[in-house]
Amino acid sequence: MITTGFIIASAIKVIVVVVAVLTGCAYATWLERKLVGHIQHRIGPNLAGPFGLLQPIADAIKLAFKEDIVPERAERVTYALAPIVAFIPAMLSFAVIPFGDTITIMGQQIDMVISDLNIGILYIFAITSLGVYGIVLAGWSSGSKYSLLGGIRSSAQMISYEIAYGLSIIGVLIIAQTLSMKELVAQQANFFDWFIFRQPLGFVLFVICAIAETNRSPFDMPEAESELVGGYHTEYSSLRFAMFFIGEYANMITVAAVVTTIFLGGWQGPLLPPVVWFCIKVFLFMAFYVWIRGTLPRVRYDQLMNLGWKVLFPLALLNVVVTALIYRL
Amino acid sequence: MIPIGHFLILSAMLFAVGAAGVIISRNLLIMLMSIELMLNAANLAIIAFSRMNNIVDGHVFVFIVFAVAAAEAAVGLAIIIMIFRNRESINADNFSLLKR
Amino acid sequence: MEQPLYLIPLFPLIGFLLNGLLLGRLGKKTISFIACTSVGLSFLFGLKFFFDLLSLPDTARIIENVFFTWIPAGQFHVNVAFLLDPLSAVMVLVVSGVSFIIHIYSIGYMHDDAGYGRYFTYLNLFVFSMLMLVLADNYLLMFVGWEGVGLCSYLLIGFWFEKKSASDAGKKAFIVNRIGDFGFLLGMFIIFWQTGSLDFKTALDPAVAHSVFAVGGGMITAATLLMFLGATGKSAQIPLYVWLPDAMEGPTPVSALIHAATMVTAGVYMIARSNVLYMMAPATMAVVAIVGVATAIFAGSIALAQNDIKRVLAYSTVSQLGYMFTACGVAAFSAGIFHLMTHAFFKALLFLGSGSVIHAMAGQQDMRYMGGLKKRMPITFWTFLIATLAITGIPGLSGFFSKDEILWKSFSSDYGSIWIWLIGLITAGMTAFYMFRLVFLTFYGEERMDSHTREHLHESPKVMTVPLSILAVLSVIGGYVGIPHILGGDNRFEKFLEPVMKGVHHSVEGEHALASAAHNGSTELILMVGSVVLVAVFIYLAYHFYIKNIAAAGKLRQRFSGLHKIIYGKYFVDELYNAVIVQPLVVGSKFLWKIFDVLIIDGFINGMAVIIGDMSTGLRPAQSGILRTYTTIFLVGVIVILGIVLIFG
Amino acid sequence: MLDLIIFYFAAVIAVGAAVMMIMQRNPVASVLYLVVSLVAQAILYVQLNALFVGALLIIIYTGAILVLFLFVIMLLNLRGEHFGGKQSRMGRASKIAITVILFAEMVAIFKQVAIPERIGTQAAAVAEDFGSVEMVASHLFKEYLYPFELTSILLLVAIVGAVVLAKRDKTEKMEDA
Repeated sequence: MITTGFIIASAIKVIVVVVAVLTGCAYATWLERKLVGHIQHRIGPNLAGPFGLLQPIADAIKLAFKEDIVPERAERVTYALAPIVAFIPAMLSFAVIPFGDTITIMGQQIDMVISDLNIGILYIFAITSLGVYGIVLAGWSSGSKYSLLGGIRSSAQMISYEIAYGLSIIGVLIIAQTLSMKELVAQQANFFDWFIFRQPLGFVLFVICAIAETNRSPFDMPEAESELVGGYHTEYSSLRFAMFFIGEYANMITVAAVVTTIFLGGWQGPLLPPVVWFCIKVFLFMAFYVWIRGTLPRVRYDQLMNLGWKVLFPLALLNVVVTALIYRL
Repeated sequence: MIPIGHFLILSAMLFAVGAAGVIISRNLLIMLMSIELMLNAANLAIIAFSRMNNIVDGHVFVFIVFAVAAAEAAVGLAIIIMIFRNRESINADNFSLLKR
Repeated sequence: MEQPLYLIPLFPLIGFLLNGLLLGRLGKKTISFIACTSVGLSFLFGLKFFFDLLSLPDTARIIENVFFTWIPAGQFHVNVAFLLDPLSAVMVLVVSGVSFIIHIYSIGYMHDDAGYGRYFTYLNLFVFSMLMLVLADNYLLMFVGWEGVGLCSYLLIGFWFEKKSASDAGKKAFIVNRIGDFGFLLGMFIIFWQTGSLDFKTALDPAVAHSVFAVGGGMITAATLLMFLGATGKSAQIPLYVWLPDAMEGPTPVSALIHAATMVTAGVYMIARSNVLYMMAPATMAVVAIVGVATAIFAGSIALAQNDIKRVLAYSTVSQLGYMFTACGVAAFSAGIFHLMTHAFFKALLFLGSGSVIHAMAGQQDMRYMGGLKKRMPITFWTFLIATLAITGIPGLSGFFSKDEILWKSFSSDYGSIWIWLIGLITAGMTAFYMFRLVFLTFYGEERMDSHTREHLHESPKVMTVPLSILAVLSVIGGYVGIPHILGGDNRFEKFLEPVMKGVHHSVEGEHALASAAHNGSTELILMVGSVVLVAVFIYLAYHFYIKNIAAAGKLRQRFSGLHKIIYGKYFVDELYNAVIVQPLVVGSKFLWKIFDVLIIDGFINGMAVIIGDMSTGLRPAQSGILRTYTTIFLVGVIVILGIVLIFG
Repeated sequence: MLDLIIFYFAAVIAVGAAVMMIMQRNPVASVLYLVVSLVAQAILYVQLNALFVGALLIIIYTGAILVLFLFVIMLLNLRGEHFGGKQSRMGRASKIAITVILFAEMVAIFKQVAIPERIGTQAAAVAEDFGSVEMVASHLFKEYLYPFELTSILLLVAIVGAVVLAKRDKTEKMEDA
């Protein structure tokens, strides 16, 4: 069952994915700064390398050399643990995302997915639900009121949005009858079979909730700079801060990948190789993320909660009911 | 292959640890967590038996235990909030209103 | 023959439900329309079934209507079923007819009362219960009606419950009746125990009765005596008559309907119904006759000295009921029923007339403040006079025939005796005296009321006087259904009831009875003339004392002041009951309270409390209030249970 | 073999984290240890072919219930409340003894109740889809529909109860203000 080839292939896949995601994170920051700059009629980073392409590396070096400050009133162990806890779940989610079709190398059938769990989507939800711990613990252990407020906001926000988040893809599941990511992609072979067309409301809800889950503008309550200084990572500096930073972008990439897989046909596409299609879609969704950040103002905390419980949650339920009625009756 | 007995003994162990938490800890929150732990120990035993007898009903049972645990946690935490508001403490030993 | 007899009580029930459930939501007109129409329909259906009954041959005059099985418990089987035979037909007509008239009258009488809707609700419930009572085909269903009328009586006596005397009177009536009901119930039990059935058809079948009871045996005597106790309660006989005079606290039409015409006759009806059993218990018959005649003279004598117009009539009622029981006691059941019927007419009329007077006098009931009303209220006066003549037994009016028949039967029957006859005769004289005293004090002489009331005096409205007139007509002609043979009639009433009186042997041999009547014809005539003369004498005496020579009455009162005091004080029976029954109870209760309750029971309880308190003090440290201690103990308990399971399981 | 290694690994983490959980002063650390213990247990669930329930364990417990605990801890700002004097050593020892006895009894009960010849061995192979979402769901919505619906009522009641309990009275609020 478990062959050497399988182990080697898996290890290679893991390494490739980790490296790719980390690089992706780095260049996501570049992408964001560049795009936001253009949205705001600025140029954005342009000094480090061509088009400022080396800017992420410069940032990384700068962060690495900063002094690592631990506040006096912090709970040291937790304080140290929090960035890691925030970072790891983001990476773990990639385990079930298929980024390409099955290929054959040296007589080995290799799935372009680290692990094709038959409960893939549940796995993703389980892992993302752990993501909140990083923020909450960071907020709590810093011993600062701004951090604490960020942590409290985060825990409430993420628990609240997780419900609509989960419900919004139930419609897809009702149609697809599977929880396996691979299966989902397979069912979107035709362009018009993409679930974005079959579940438009579900897609909108999912995207909104995903933005909230990743604490991105306009739902970046836990770290709202103008109110909470820096929210849960106010007290963090140096590499610990970098981990939060990478964690956030890794989360964004995860979400983009999940959206791509569930709604946008995954790696399916004409002419180009599947992996390229996958990257293009993820890239476009990341650009969409940045676009939203550049466009929408941050909502107030109570508005956020109202939106989550009184609009998104009922709509998600409605979506489930309507889908069930249409497809299963 | 793992004998089912291993799981059962592990479950008993977790349950005993949870019980110890309830009787030893003075912190209401930890007591509540210990109760959650005991529930999960029971869940593990149920899952193990379910596997042993090749019937999936145990999973349903565990599902319902989850719901009960969630309800219990919600109400328990609300009670703790209430107690803390009134007494500024969550030390279980502080709440005796009875004469010694 | 099957007929939908349930139609008779159905309408009052509907009226009761309508008025009761919509209480306070209907206008007065609607209420009275519902109430009167329902009773009127009852009467019409009663009439229809009565004629159906008449169309049947003499021996088969029974209409039945089995509704459903009420209690099927082993051998105990009771139907809700109705039975219309000549006896109940008479009762149905009297009840529904008189009720209807009184309902109409009440529209006028109760017009300004706040409890208008409640009044008619109760009244309809009463009519329903009473019809159940008389139509029932078994003792249990009859008992239901019996209790129902008791309840209504209680409700209506205490109708003006804000008045303490009224609510007290209601309670008194209820409690006294309860004593009687207890007897009735026990009697019923004995009957069921012995005959195995409560159905009239079975239990009152002479063949069955003779097969299970010995004539004059202890069991039948006990049963009949107990049932007679029930009758004394309901029909206000010695010793349970005390509630009826107090019942006058209710509205006057209620007194007329319930406490004169219908409900109080339930006892008589019940005994007449059970004649088969009573005829088998000669001792009981003697008791019935003696109690009846004693009540008659006793109540009559009290009535002589009362000043309250309704109270006089109340004692008169008790006295007349005594007559009916006397008739039953001497085995002249049909005579009793006959008197019941005529009495219903004229006593209802008397009460309604007095009501009319009270109405005009703005609530004044004391005759000493009346007088001279003859000119003021002519219709009331004339109808009242007719009723008075009827009750005193003036020949040609209804009371004459019925009363005379009772007197004659008490003289001539095998069960009667000359003494009973004599007392009855004296009572008749007393009746004449106090009734005319009433008439003279109220309607003749000078007007003794105050000026305000005098200006207020008026004849009652039509809605009250028309019922009076109807009853007056009935009082006159009511007796003609039972003209005795001696006066050329053929006593059709008695013949009509004959099929029901299965226990009366001489009616079985009807020819013989006729012959014996003819044989004693001259005696009967002499007695009849004698009683008429006596009555005339007493009327003259009343005239003498209360019109011609008013001072003489006062002098007489002075001379026999002791006697007067006793009579005026109603022989102090209420006080006697109070002293003999109520006071010992109170003293005994006080003793039990002070000694038994406080010392022994409370001491025991307090002692227990002290012991438990001490024990608790010892155990209290276990209840530390510390959560962890509790959970630890709980866990130890779990361990013990698991250990037991492991060791013994 | 690999299975057994994973089992022991997960079991040790589960029990160890549980023990650490009850030993902590700091409730936040307790919560974290419980999270670790539960994740380890989820691995054990997977080993028992209970994939769906295992995922639920993570989603419901770590994703919601324990976050709620953390949320409450933060809301109350409990920062290592000092619980006064130490407990007597005898008391603690006796309590530990009680739990040990409990454990021993439970093991004995399992040995008695579970069929001995089966308890020592791996259970027979089960169907491919044993414990899958579809299988559990079909049981849940067919055989156990009423208990399932009752759970929803239970949760509703719990929500209402929690809201009522935790909500400040209006009068209380005015005093605060």
